[in-house]
Amino acid sequence: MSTIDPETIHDVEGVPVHSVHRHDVIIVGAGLAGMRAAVEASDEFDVAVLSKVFPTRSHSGGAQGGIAASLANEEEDHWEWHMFDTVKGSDYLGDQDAIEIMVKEAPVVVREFEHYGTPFSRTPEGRIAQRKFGGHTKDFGRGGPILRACYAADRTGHALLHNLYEVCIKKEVRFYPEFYALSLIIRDNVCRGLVAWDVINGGVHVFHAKAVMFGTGGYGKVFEITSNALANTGDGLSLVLRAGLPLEDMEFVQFHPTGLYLQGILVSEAARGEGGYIINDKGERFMERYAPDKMELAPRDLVSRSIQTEINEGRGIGGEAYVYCDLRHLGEDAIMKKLPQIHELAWKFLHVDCTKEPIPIQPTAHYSMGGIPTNKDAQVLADGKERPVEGFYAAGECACVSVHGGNRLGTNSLLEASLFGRRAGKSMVRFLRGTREFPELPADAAKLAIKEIERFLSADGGERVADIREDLQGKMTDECGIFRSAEKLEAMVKDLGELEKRFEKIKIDDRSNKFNSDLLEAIELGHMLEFSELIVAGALKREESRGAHSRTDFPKRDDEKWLKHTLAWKKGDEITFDYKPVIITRFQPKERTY
Amino acid sequence: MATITFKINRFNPDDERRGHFMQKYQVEAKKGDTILDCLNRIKWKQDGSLTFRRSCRSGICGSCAMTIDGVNNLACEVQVMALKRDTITVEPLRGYTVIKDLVVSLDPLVKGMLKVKPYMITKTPPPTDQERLQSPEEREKLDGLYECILCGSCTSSCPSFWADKEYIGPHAFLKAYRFVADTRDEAPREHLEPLDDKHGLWRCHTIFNCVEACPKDLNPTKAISELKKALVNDKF
Amino acid sequence: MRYKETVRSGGALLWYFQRVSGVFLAVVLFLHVYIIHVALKDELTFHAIADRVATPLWKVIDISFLVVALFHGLYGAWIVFDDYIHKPWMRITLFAALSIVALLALILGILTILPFQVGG
Amino acid sequence: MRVIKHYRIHLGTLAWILHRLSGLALIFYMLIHLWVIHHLIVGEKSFDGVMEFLSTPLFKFLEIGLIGVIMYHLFNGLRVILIDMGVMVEKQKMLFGFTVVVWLAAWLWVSTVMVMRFGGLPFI
Ligand SMILES: Cc1cc2nc3c(=O)[nH]c(=O)nc-3n(C[C@H](O)[C@H](O)[C@H](O)COP(=O)(O)OP(=O)(O)OC[C@H]3O[C@@H](n4cnc5c(N)ncnc54)[C@H](O)[C@@H]3O)c2cc1C
Ligand code: HEM
Ligand code: SF4
Ligand code: F3S
Ligand code: FES
Repeated sequence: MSTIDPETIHDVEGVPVHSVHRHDVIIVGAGLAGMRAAVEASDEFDVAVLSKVFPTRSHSGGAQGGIAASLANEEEDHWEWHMFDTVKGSDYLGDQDAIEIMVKEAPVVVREFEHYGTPFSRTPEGRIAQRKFGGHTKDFGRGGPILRACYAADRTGHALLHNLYEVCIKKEVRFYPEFYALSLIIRDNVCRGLVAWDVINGGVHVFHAKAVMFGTGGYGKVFEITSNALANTGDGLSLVLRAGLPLEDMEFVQFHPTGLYLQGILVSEAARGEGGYIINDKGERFMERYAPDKMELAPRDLVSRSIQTEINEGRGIGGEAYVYCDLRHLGEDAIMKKLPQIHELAWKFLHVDCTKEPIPIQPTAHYSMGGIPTNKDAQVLADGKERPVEGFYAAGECACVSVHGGNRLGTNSLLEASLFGRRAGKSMVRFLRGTREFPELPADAAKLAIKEIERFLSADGGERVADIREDLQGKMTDECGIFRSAEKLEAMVKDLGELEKRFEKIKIDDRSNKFNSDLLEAIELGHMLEFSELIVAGALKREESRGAHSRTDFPKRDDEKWLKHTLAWKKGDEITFDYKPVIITRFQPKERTY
Repeated sequence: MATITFKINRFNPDDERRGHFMQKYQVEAKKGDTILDCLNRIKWKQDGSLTFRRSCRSGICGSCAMTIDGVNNLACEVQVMALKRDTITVEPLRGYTVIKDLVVSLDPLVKGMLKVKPYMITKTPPPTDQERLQSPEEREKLDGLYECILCGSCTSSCPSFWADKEYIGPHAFLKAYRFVADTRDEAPREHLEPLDDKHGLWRCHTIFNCVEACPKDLNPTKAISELKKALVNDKF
Repeated sequence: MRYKETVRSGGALLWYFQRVSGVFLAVVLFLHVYIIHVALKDELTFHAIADRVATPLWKVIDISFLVVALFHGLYGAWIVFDDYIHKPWMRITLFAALSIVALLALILGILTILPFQVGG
Repeated sequence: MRVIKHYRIHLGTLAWILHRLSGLALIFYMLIHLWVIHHLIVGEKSFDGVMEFLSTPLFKFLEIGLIGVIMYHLFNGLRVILIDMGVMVEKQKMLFGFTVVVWLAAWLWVSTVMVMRFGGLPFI
C-alpha cells in the first residue's frame, strides 16, 4: 500500500481533486451527536467537522419537545424508572446495558448543556424545567405520567444545537460546512479517513484522520410523508454498507401519528395532550374503537396504526389519506395560549386556521431506530457484535447501540445523540492518546468517489431523479410503512429492483461543479435505494410484530424466535443476515400494554 | 389550483458573462403550497439546474431565506395563495455574493457573528452535579433572542449592510445581546466591546428592515437599542 | 473560524453626542423658529434681530446653537459619507473638506453674533 | 454586483431616507443662512435689503417648505432618540404614525401663523 501524495492527485477527467486535509479527528455530521463529540475531543486534539448543510441547519434543530433526564427537579424521579420506561418502550428489544448507561448519565449531560449556556426553561426555584411526555412514567409504570423531559419552550432541539455550535466556535473546532461525505477509507479494519465533495466550489477532497466519527442522522426521506428534513437521506448508512460493514435493526421505523397532511411536518403530541380529538370522515372519534381507555392519548405506534386503518378502510376525509385533528372545542383562547406553535404551523404550512377549522393530519415517518451497530463506547462494530473497526465511531440517529430497540420514546433521542456523541468524543480521546501516527492512506482512496461523481455528472438517460425518488417514497409508504405483510414486502423487493434499474438510466440537468444540488440529489437517491433494501429485507425476515414493526400476517410479538437484533450486510446484490441476542439485565420481557 | 408564474433571478457561475437574468416558470399551485414546494416542483419536474438551499421545510433550519416579491422571507414558510398574486418574483438575498441562482455566500454572516464572541463566557466554575440557577423571570429575558435561526434575512435587508459589507449586522447584534442579557454570562463587556467599531453598532440607523424581514418575528432593533444603551453607559 | 480582533475606532461617544446635540437643537431650534416666525409681532427687520442678539443671554444661546448645529450637521454629513465612501483617499479628502467648511462657518457665525452691543 | 432591483420600502426605510435627505438639506440651508445673517454685521441697510429680497412670496413659500423639512428632521430625530432609548421599539410603526401627526401639526401651526402675518399668500 503506497501513501497518497497530494502532488500526485490531479484533475481526473473534469472532476477536480483537491489536496489532502489532515486532522486528528474528522466528524461527519454537525447535529447534536457530531458537535457534542467535537466539543469533547477538541480540548486535546485537532478536530474537524464536515456537514452537508451549514452546522446549525442540521435536523436536530427541529426537535421541539425535550430531552429526557431524571433530574427530579419537578417531582421524585430515579434513573431506574427512566430505564424501565425505555426498556418497555423499546418493546424489550433495547440492550439494557446501554440503556442503563444512558439513563444514568442523562442528568450529567443535560446539566453540562446548562453549563455551556443552553437557555432551558426554568422552574420557580430556578432549576431546569421538566414536562410530561408519552411513555415516561412514575414508579415502573405504576404511577401516572412523570415530568422528565427537560425543555427550552417548544424549541429544545434548536436551543441545544445552537448552543453546541457556539461551544464549538469557542473551542475553535474547524468546520467544513457544505462538504458532502462520499466514501469511507477503511482498509484492513482500520479507518483512515474519508473522501468528500465540496458542495460550494465543487471538487473531491481527501480527509486523512486518525479517527473518524459518523453522526449523519436519520433517513425519514425514504418515505413519502415524513417529519424529517429534505437532507435526512441517511447517507451515512450506505457509506458504511459500501465499506463492507453491517447495519442493525433497519426494519424499525417510527411513525408519528400527527403529521400535517401532505407536508408531514410534525404536530406535536401536545395537540392530543391538551385534549384534541381525532376524527374520521364520518365525524367519529374512532380511537374509541382501538383504545377505549386512553383514546387519543394511547402510545404513538398504536394511534398511528389506528389512523392508518381508518384511511386504508376508506374512512379518511373524503376518502383521501388523511383524518382530522380537531382542536376547535378547546376554544380560541386555550389554543392561542397553550398551542401557539401548532396554530402557527397549521397556518403557515396548510393555510388552516385551527381555531376555526380542523387540521388535516396523517401519520408521518419520524425516526429510525436502527443503524450502524456500535458498542457502548460508540465504536463501530465490524461484525456487528464485538470486533470494533479501529478508529471508526458513530452516534446519534444513524447509530444503533441499541437503546431504542423496537420503538423509541419521545425525548430519548436528543438524549441518545448528545450522550453517545459525548461518549464517542471521550473514547476517541482515549484512542488518540495511544496512537500518534496517521494510518497510511491508500493511493486509490478517492477512486470510487471520483467514479461515482463522474458517472452522475455525465448521466444522460431519460429518467428524472425526482420521479424515481417519488416512486420509492410512495412505494415504501404503501408497502413497507405502518402495516407490513409478506405480500407487500415481497412486492417492494421487486419494486426496488425495478427502481434500481431505472436509476441506472438517470439524467442530470446540471453538469457544473459549483453548488450542484442536482448531482447531490442523485447521489442521495443512490444511498436511499441501497439501504431501503435492508429495511425491506429485514422487515420481511422478522415474522412478528414488535414496537414500530407491525406485520398484519404476524400480529403478535414472538420472543422465542425474535428477541434478537437483525444484522445485515450487502455484498454485491446479495443481502446476508446474522442475528445477535438482546442484552437483558434488569427487566425481563413482559407484554407491553398501556 | 392556480397557475402561478415564477420569475426567478438566476446566475450560473460557469457562465459569468451572462450574469444575472430572470427566468420564468409556470407552476400549478394549490392551497397549502409554499414557495418552497413550488421551487421544488420546478427543480424536480422542469429544470434540475435551478439551485437553492433547503432542508427542514418547516421554518427552523434557516436554509431557504430568499427575497420573495421584494421582501426577505423563508421560502418554506410563505404560502403561495397568501400572496394573492399570479406572478411571484424570487431573488437571492441581497447584499451577499451570489454563488449560484438563489444560493448566496454566508461568509459575511458568519464573520459578523464571530466578532461578538458568540458563546457564553463564565469565569467561575459551574456547581458540580447541579445546574446554575436562573429564575424564570431572568430566563424570560432570553425570549426573542435565542430563537434566531441564522437565516440571514435581517442583515440582508439592512441598507447599512448594503453600504458596508463588513457591517457586523443585526443577526450578530441579536446574538451578542443574547449573551449580554443572560444572567449566567460573566463577561458582558467582551461581547459589547467588539460592537464599538466602525463596522459595528453605530452603523445601525434604526431602519427596522431587519425587524420587518425576520421570519421568526424577532426584534433585532430592540436588542440594538439595549446594546447601544449598555455601551454608552459603559463609556461613562 | 478563529475570532480575530478588529481595529476599532469606537464611535460610542460621538454617537451619544449626536443624540444629545439633537435634543439640544430641538429645543433651541424650536425656540428660534417660534421667536422669529410666530412670536415676533413686527416685520423681520435689522433692529428686531439686533436688539435680541445684543443681550448676553442670547449671545450665549446663539453661539452654542451655532457650535452645536455645526457639529451635529457636519458630523451628520460625515456619517452619511462614512456609509458610502470606502476609498481611503476620498474619505480623507471629504473629511478635510468638512472640517474646513466647519471652521469657516464657525468663524463667520461668531463674527456675526459677537459685535452686537446692548443699545448699539 | 447589484442583483435585486427592488427591495420593498418599509416605513422605517422611508423615515430614514427622509431623515438623511432632510439632514443634508439642513446643512445646506444652515450654511446659506449663516451667509444671510452675516449681513447683520455688514450694516442695517445691507441686512434689510436682503430681508426685503427674501420677503417676496416665492421665498415665503420656500420658507414654509423649509420649516416642514426642519420639523420633519426634528420630530423624526426625536423619534430615533426615543427608539434608541428603548421607547416603543416594539410599536415602531405606531411611533412613526405619532411622529408624522406631530410633525404635520407643528408644521401646519407655524406656517398658518406665518401666512397670517404675511397677510395671506397671493393665491389664498
Ligand atoms: C420534527 C422532529 C421532532 C423531534 N423531536 C424530538 C424531541 O422532542 N425529542 C427528542 O429526543 N428527539 C426528537 N426528534 C428526534 C431527534 O431530533 C433526532 O433523532 C436527533 O436530533 C438526531 O441527531 P443527530 O445528531 O443524530 O442527527 P442530525 O441532527 O440529523 O444531523 C445529521 C448531520 O449529518 C450531516 N450529514 C448527513 N449526511 C452527510 C453527508 N453525506 N456528508 C456530510 N454530512 C452529512 C448533516 O448535515 C447533519 O449535520 C425529533 C425529530 C424530528 C424530525
Ligand atoms: C432640530 C433638532 C434636531 C434633531 C432632534 C436631530 C436629530 C438627529 C439625530 C438623532 C440624528 C441621528 C440619526 C441617525 O443616526 O440615524 C441626526 C442626524 C443628522 N442630522 Fe440632525 N437633528 C436635528 C437638527 C439638525 C440640524 C439643524 C441639522 C443640519 C444642520 C442636522 C443634520 C443632520 C444630519 C446631516 C444628520 C445625518 C443623517 C443620517 O445619519 O442619516 N440635524 N439628527
Ligand atoms: S434575527 Fe431573524 S432574520 Fe435575522 S438571522 Fe435570526 S432569524 Fe434570521
Ligand atoms: S435594518 Fe439595519 S440599520 Fe439597524 S434597525 Fe435593522 S440593523
Ligand atoms: S427549509 Fe428550513 S427554514 Fe426553510
